[in-house]
Amino acid sequence: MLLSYVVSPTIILDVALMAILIIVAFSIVRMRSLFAIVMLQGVYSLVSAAWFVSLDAVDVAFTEAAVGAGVSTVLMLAAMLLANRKSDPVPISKQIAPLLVVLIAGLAMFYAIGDMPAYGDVNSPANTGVGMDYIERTTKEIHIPNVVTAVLASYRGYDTFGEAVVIFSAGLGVLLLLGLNGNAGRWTARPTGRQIYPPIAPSANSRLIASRDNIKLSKGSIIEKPSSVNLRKSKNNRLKDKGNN
Amino acid sequence: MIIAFLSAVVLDSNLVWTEILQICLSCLAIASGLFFVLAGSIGVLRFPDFYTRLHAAGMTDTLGAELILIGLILQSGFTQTSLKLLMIGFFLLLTSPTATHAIAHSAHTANLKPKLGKHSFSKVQRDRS
Amino acid sequence: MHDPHVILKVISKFLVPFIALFAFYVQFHGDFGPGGGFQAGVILAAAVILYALIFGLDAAKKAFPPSWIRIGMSLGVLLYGGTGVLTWILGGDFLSYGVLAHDPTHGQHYGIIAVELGVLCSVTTVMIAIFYAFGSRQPEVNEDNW
Amino acid sequence: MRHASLLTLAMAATWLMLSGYFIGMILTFGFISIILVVWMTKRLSILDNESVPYLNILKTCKYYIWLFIEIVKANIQVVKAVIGPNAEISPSLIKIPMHTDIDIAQTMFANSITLTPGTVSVDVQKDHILVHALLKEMSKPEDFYEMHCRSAKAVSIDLKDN
Repeated sequence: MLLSYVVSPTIILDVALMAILIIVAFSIVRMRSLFAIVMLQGVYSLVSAAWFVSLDAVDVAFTEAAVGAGVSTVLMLAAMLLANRKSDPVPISKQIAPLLVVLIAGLAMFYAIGDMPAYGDVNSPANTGVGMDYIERTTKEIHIPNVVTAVLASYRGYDTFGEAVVIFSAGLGVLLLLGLNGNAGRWTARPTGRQIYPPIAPSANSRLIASRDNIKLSKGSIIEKPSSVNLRKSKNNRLKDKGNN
Repeated sequence: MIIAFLSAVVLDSNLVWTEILQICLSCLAIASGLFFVLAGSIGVLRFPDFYTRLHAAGMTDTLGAELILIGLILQSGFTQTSLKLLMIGFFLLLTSPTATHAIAHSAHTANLKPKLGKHSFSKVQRDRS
Repeated sequence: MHDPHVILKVISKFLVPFIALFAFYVQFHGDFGPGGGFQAGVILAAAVILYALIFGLDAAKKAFPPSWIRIGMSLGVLLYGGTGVLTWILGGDFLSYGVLAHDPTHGQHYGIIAVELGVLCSVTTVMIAIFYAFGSRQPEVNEDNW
Repeated sequence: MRHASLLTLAMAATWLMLSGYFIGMILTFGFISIILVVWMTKRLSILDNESVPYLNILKTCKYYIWLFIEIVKANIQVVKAVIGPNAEISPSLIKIPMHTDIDIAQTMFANSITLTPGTVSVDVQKDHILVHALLKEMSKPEDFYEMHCRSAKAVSIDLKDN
């Protein structure tokens, strides 16, 4: 009985996927290159989407695959272009406090495992409480096959409204900080050590660039600080980057 | 998979021969697809530089994934699911070479020089050690 | 000058309509299978973002100008909240869709569709907005470098 | 207009294939979404011969069947190179001449080269493709001429004589 439970193919698949998740998580923590971290986060999302599928949570898996592996990777890449490509190593003295927090939280979770119902327990809250009620009433009241949609949009309509508002306010926050056209406020960024000045940042305002023909901006050129020393230095940096790649 | 195959063919005695053929063919397709995926992963580990590894990774994309999809199509028979799987296969044929090309192209424009000339793996391993 | 990104352009031109159609399929089949406003919105935004990545941000902004994005963001939430207010006016509780039609099950149906449309609108535009906001900021990568 | 109607047809076929529900409500939604997709394509100004290559669909299918056999053949070679007992590779960069300057034919050809294992198209230029080949015996430019002809025929484009 126990043996058949242990070697059932789904359990093997679950354990394998969890192992991959843990390995990816550790390599994300140990990476220093931000580009690789963004890519690994995409991998993490995709693997966890596969894991959700094997847990029969298809809706969650779909969301994870679309949001986590799809769009958020692109958004992270777009955000990464504004920052340095490599993170600085953190000194060990600064790592102790986070380690303590993580250890305590992990121990608390292990302590809480004792109160968890067994996997697939009939008497667990998920199988006796309001969930069963929804499953029974959806067929009678709403007549749609997918209970998840019924719960999301109708029974838990307030929550989903809150989620929509959260997404709206997230967008609003980004717009307030950055602006849709990238020309809100004075702004400087240092991607790989180069500095870009707001009024002539390449895509900040194309009309402005067009009016400054005497500076001769070719499309997509990066504006350097006008001192020659700095210019040469950044050129060297770029060459070095190429060599490293 | 072998267990599933055996249990499907041997235990279920009232199968029509077309169904047996269907199961056999789909198992064969999936197994060979898995073989190509495995060969591709070994290639990624063994090959010496970026471009050659790209070849190995591309192999898992094309033939490995396509054969697995063909196996799944055979298994589901003539249904809507197999139509959807066919669409996935078609889009895979379009997108995976595009992605491979994009990666190779960006490596080329970033001045990554490929290793040319002959390579035998024994020599590569000796170099590493 | 020959365009070095011929393949990317041709393939993405071919794929964008399919991605958008798949997004709508996910949206309208949320009642029958996995899917719904959130996923559909993200996929629809992915179609626009793919276009912007290949053809440049300016082309995407010309097709879907930022002012539309700004309107769409608030329109989505407004549609969701408006459904709730409508049920109020018709004599029900906030977001109890049963009053939207004579038959309460039909009312539930209409309500769910309206609400999911609101979510689709809001999620799509917010994703595009975030991409526009970050993308406009980036120092443009040299044409030959990607 | 021709492009829009072709795209509408293709989208309708895709919708029916995906959906499989023939209820009035879903079909109405499908109609609305197809119109939205066509409008969006028009709006993004990508509604041209390349996004709507559906007139040659039979030829293209035939070509892909031929290509699949080629892929299988090449794959066996590459697998031998990967896990053979005395595995040896000889990577090389070659230029393959191209006799067309129409985007879709170039794409078709370059993608076919990439799909065939052992060769990856690295850079597409005006009159040639730079190809990275894994094995020496795969890297003869004249071997690719047949693939070039067939891929051009699959999208109904004649090659320039050279």
